[in-house]
Amino acid sequence: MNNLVYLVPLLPLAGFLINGLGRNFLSKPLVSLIGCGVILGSFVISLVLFFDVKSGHNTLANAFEFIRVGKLSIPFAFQIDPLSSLFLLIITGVGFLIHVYSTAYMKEEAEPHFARYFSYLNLFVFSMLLLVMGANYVIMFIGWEGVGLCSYLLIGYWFRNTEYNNAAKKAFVMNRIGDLGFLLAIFWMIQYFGSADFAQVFSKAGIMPSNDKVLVGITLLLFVGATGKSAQIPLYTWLPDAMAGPTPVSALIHAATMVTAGIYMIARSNLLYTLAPTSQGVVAIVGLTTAILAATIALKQNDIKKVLAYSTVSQLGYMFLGLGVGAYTGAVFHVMTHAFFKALLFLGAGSVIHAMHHEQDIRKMGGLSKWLPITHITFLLGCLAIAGIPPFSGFFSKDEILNAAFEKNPVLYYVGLGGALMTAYYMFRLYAMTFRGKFRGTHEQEHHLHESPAPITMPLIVLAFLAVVGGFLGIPEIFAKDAHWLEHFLSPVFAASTERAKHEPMPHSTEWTLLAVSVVLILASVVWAWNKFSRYEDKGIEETGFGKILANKWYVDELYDAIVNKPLRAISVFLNNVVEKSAIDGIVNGFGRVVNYGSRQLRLLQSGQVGSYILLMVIASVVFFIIQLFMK
Amino acid sequence: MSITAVLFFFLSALALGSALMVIFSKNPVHSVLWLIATFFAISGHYILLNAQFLAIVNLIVYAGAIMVLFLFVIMLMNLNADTEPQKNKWLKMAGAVAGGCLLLVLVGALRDTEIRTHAVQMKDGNIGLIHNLGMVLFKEYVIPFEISSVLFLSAMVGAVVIGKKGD
Amino acid sequence: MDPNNVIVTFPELLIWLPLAGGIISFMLKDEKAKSWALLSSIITFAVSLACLYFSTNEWIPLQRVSYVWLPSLGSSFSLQTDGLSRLLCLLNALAFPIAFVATYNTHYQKSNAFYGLMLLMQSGLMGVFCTMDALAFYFFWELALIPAYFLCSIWGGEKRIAATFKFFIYTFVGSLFLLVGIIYVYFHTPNHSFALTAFYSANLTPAQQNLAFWLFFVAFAIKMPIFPLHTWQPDTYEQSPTAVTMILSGVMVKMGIYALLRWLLPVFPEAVKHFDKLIIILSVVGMLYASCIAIVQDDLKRLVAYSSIAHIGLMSAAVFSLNMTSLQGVAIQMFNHGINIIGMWVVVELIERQLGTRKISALGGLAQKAPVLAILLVVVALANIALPLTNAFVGEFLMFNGLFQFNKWYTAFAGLSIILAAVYTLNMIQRVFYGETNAVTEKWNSLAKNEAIILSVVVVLIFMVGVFPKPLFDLTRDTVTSIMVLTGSAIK
Amino acid sequence: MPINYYIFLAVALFCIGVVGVLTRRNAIIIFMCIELMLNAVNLLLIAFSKMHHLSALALDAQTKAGTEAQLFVFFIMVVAAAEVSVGLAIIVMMYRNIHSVDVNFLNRLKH
Repeated sequence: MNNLVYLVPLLPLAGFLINGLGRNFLSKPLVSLIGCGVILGSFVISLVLFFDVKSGHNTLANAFEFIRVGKLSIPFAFQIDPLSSLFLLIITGVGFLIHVYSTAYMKEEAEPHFARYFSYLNLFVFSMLLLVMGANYVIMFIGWEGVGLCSYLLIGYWFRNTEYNNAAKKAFVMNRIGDLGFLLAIFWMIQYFGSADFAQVFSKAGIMPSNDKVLVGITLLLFVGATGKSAQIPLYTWLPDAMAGPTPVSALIHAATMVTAGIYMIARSNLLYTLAPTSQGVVAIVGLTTAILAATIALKQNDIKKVLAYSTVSQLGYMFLGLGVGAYTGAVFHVMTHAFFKALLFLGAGSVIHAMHHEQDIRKMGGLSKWLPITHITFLLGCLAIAGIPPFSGFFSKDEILNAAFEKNPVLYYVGLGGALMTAYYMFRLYAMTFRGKFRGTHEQEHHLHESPAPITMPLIVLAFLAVVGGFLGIPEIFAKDAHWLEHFLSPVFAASTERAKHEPMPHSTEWTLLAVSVVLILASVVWAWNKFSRYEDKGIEETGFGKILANKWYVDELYDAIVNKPLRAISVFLNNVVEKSAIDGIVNGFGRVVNYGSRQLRLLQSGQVGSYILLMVIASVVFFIIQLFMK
Repeated sequence: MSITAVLFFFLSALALGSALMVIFSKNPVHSVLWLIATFFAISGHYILLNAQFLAIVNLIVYAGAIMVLFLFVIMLMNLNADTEPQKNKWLKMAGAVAGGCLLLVLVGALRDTEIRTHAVQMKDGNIGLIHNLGMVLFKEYVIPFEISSVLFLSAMVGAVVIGKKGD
Repeated sequence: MDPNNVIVTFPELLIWLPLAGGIISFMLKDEKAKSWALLSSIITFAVSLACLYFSTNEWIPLQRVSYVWLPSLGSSFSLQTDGLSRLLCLLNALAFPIAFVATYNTHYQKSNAFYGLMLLMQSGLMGVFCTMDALAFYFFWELALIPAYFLCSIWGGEKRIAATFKFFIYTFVGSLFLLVGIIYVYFHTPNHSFALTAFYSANLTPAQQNLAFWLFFVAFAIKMPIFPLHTWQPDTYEQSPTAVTMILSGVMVKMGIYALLRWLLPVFPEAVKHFDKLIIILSVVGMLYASCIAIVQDDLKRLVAYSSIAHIGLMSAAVFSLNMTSLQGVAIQMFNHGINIIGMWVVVELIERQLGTRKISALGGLAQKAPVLAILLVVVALANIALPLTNAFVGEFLMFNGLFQFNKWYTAFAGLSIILAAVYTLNMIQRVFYGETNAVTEKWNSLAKNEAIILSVVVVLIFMVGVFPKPLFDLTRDTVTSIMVLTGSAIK
Repeated sequence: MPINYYIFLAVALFCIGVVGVLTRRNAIIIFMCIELMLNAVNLLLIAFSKMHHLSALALDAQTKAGTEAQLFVFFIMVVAAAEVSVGLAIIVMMYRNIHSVDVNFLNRLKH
């Protein structure tokens, strides 16, 4: 089994190398074949591994020793357990679909760039696999930074555009801020537990008292890392900007996989968090706040991808809420369903953008259902899923998180529900403005409207299917006893946590009530949005008042600019011009100047006149005589 | 007071007085003449110390040859009292003070030396005779003596080269 | 081959070969000097590889030699290599061929003298890394410095004289301190000897240690350089010919760090303990300071120079954290930093030679004209900001880790520099390579074969060490352990 | 006569020479003052030689001790003669070039 484990990441790496090195020689079909083929290979192996894990057999593969210093040993080791095998499937499965999709979506690119794109994509999958397969935090960190790099490369894929480059840079830098937190957490673990191995850390942490200062510190730092990668407050602003990348990239990296790395990390460290309720509380509150904040912004966005981006931020917030209230399974469940429907929505949006010739403003769309039937149906299914309408997948996962939140604190539930209502509203606003009503674009665009080719629609259909049925992996207990397959599957990973955080299950009556209330409210919100925006006319009215604040994303970017960017630049300029040039160099040159001045003054003694020399000589000998003879 | 003591003090006074006149006379020619007087006084001291040979050499070489050379040069240049510009007054003072200080310091330092009461042999003694000196000079010091002739030769060549006009 | 019956030992070869090569180069004709220097440096490189290979116990006689030099002073010309020395000799031997190949297309006036001086410098550097005698150490320290001075002042840029002057005064003042320090410690050694082991057993009271510590430290700190003694560095790097800059930053600054490890920590353990906080704070401040300044630099060379200062700051902080992890990190980071920064200089050199400018603001869109260069630079730049699986990650990870064991808060602040590093590096990549081309970058021709090869070598090294750093660990472990033992046991 | 008297006399002559060198600007006078200083030293040497001779006589009636000092004086005179010839040649040349024997004009050392 070990050799198979190595193959999973090595295949995409091979794809990256072949496509990257051969980008000038390989033809587009060949590049597509290699790019997709390696991912498919990984997927197949992942399936094998998955069934292996399902039969209760975890794998720990130790490739080679990476770092060994004194007692500290960090092997390059991979671990396949239920959690990672599930993520493997999501990454390679959704990844494969998106690779296939990309072959059509990117076909207008020149050949070297086409190969470059696929090599980046393969490299991304490789890094992401490292991230989830690593058997210690260091390997996870390697993947963690690797995906950040790929995200940077892919956002800035069209590197001639300065704005895209800025977005890419922003993404990387913000991720790095998070990475610093992660890194410090690793150092702390190494210092305290003497290892970064999951097994060792957890076994040593398991015997520590709850809310120990060290654990709280470590978990908070880990969470800082998670906020960077998973776009949570305060580091979320890079994700909407990251939409500058090609749409499949947004689907793969900025919706389905990379941004869920933070959730994976916390789910992986669930024991630490369970033992540090303070940090859990922070996670829950930050997650919920992000969910609400992003949802409000999404209400007023007009760029199809921006809406989806804020929706992603918001959904990630829900996942963190789930983690924060101890619903680890729920969070992972939501990661999975979210990967399905958000990838679907992004790819659908990509299909629309493709058809509209790179028009992304939904005010210029409308009535597209006529021309894009498959896209339309699958997109609708995706919207239903994300809105949380039964029996689509989003309903089950979101419900699980919200229920857990209710158990923890009803306030969390109500606020969360409010966010869910907004989600339903803005998703159907998006849907209605895009596919319903009259077409608002130019005639030329209308003329060229057409359904996308099969490589684009096929992934849509597959994902739509998954988005519809994905929820049945985790049917709550009230519907059927012991039907929550996912909980069962993941139970070994979360066993230690569930043991420590035992709680009475909610009475079924309460659960039914909550369910009914939420479904009714969400339906109402869906209908409202549908009605309101199906007849949308683009009147070119500027938003005013509160709407304007929302449309401008609460001015968070401007705020960051004012409190971080500008001061940093000002400080740098100050240091460079004043401290470096005047102060430090000034002191250094000052020494030189003093010596110079002193020498010039001393030089006056050297009058060149013999008389004065002799005079000095006599005086000096007098002085020496005095010293020698009288000063004993 | 013995005759030697009288002679000693007389010669000392003569030497110091003439030396002072050397540096104070305005006219270089007078300086030269006073310097010759000083040399005579010093030669007298040599005789008092039974260094008869050196006394004669001093007179012949210094007072005779060298000072004549000086006189020659001065007269050749036609220098007189007016030609020498006055030095800065302060510098002059400083020079005098420095010299005085040197004197004071040296005298102060040497006043208490342990050999200060050692007597110096006067009147008699024969090591200063030409015979004695010659025996030592031409036996033990013959090589330095010969080398000093080389020195003279080179000095002569040097003087000629330096004094050659032009180029 | 019988190791006990050797004619010449490795450290001797490593020192004499470049020296001979340099002297021969002076005598050669202009056009031949370039190839000769390359050949000579490659031979040296081969020797250094052999030196690595024949390093097991049975070959010890090949790694150690001692001549009577100045017996009356208790100084012998004793050379010996251990893991750390061998690693740095390898770096030194590797850096010169890289520098020569990378600048092969640049023609220097009076190139026989240029390459001769370069090889002399290599010889001096080798000596610094191999010698086990304080007087010889000082001798080689200066031997490495003086050619650098001439190289910069004769072949440098416009303001070379001012820059060189600054460089010389700084390093010279440092050297004088060092000399005084060496003599001071010498008089406190048990039987007045300059041998390293004698220095390790010098009888110094804590107060004396504190004094002598600063004499040594100032010299090393200037060389590294540590904030606020760094201002010679950007000027010198900017003005020197790039081949020289490569050596200065790639190898010569390692002299300072190496000297800290070899000549400072074990000699003054108590003083090190006494001043560690102060120096770590200085280093951390320097890291942030240099990173901030790098953000606003418009000259590529200055940017790289300041980024180097930031990296060196981390190394010095790690040295003074004084634990196994941090020292091990420093040991391998010395090698990695050398490789990476040489890679950066190669790119800068290429850009400057082809486009005639180093101004970041004047460039742009180069990725379209020079995709291969862009890829190679991105890899090197990412290694420079210590992305995982590149070589610098391993070193920086360990150094930060060690620093963390020393103090959490210092590490958190020092960690800010990795964010700033990302900012200035990405800014640079973006403004040089991305965006649209302009009149300047349109002039780009193509990447010459030798340049592409040399950059590829750098990139391969970056990944090799980054993925599989074990050989470097194995090489340096013993040295690091012995330094820890020497320093640690003295403290107790 | 105690040696002290000779020492003081010689020192006084020497210092007069020094003062002369310091206060006068005429190169020839300065030169003469130097000669004066030399003579002061000569005098002292001879005085010491005789002192030495006297103390040596106590041990050996036939002693020649003190002869060397007188020979030294002899050599000093020899050197002085050579020195004067060259020195005066220099002064003559200087006078030819700048028509003055004022040492203050000779400040080329400054440049």
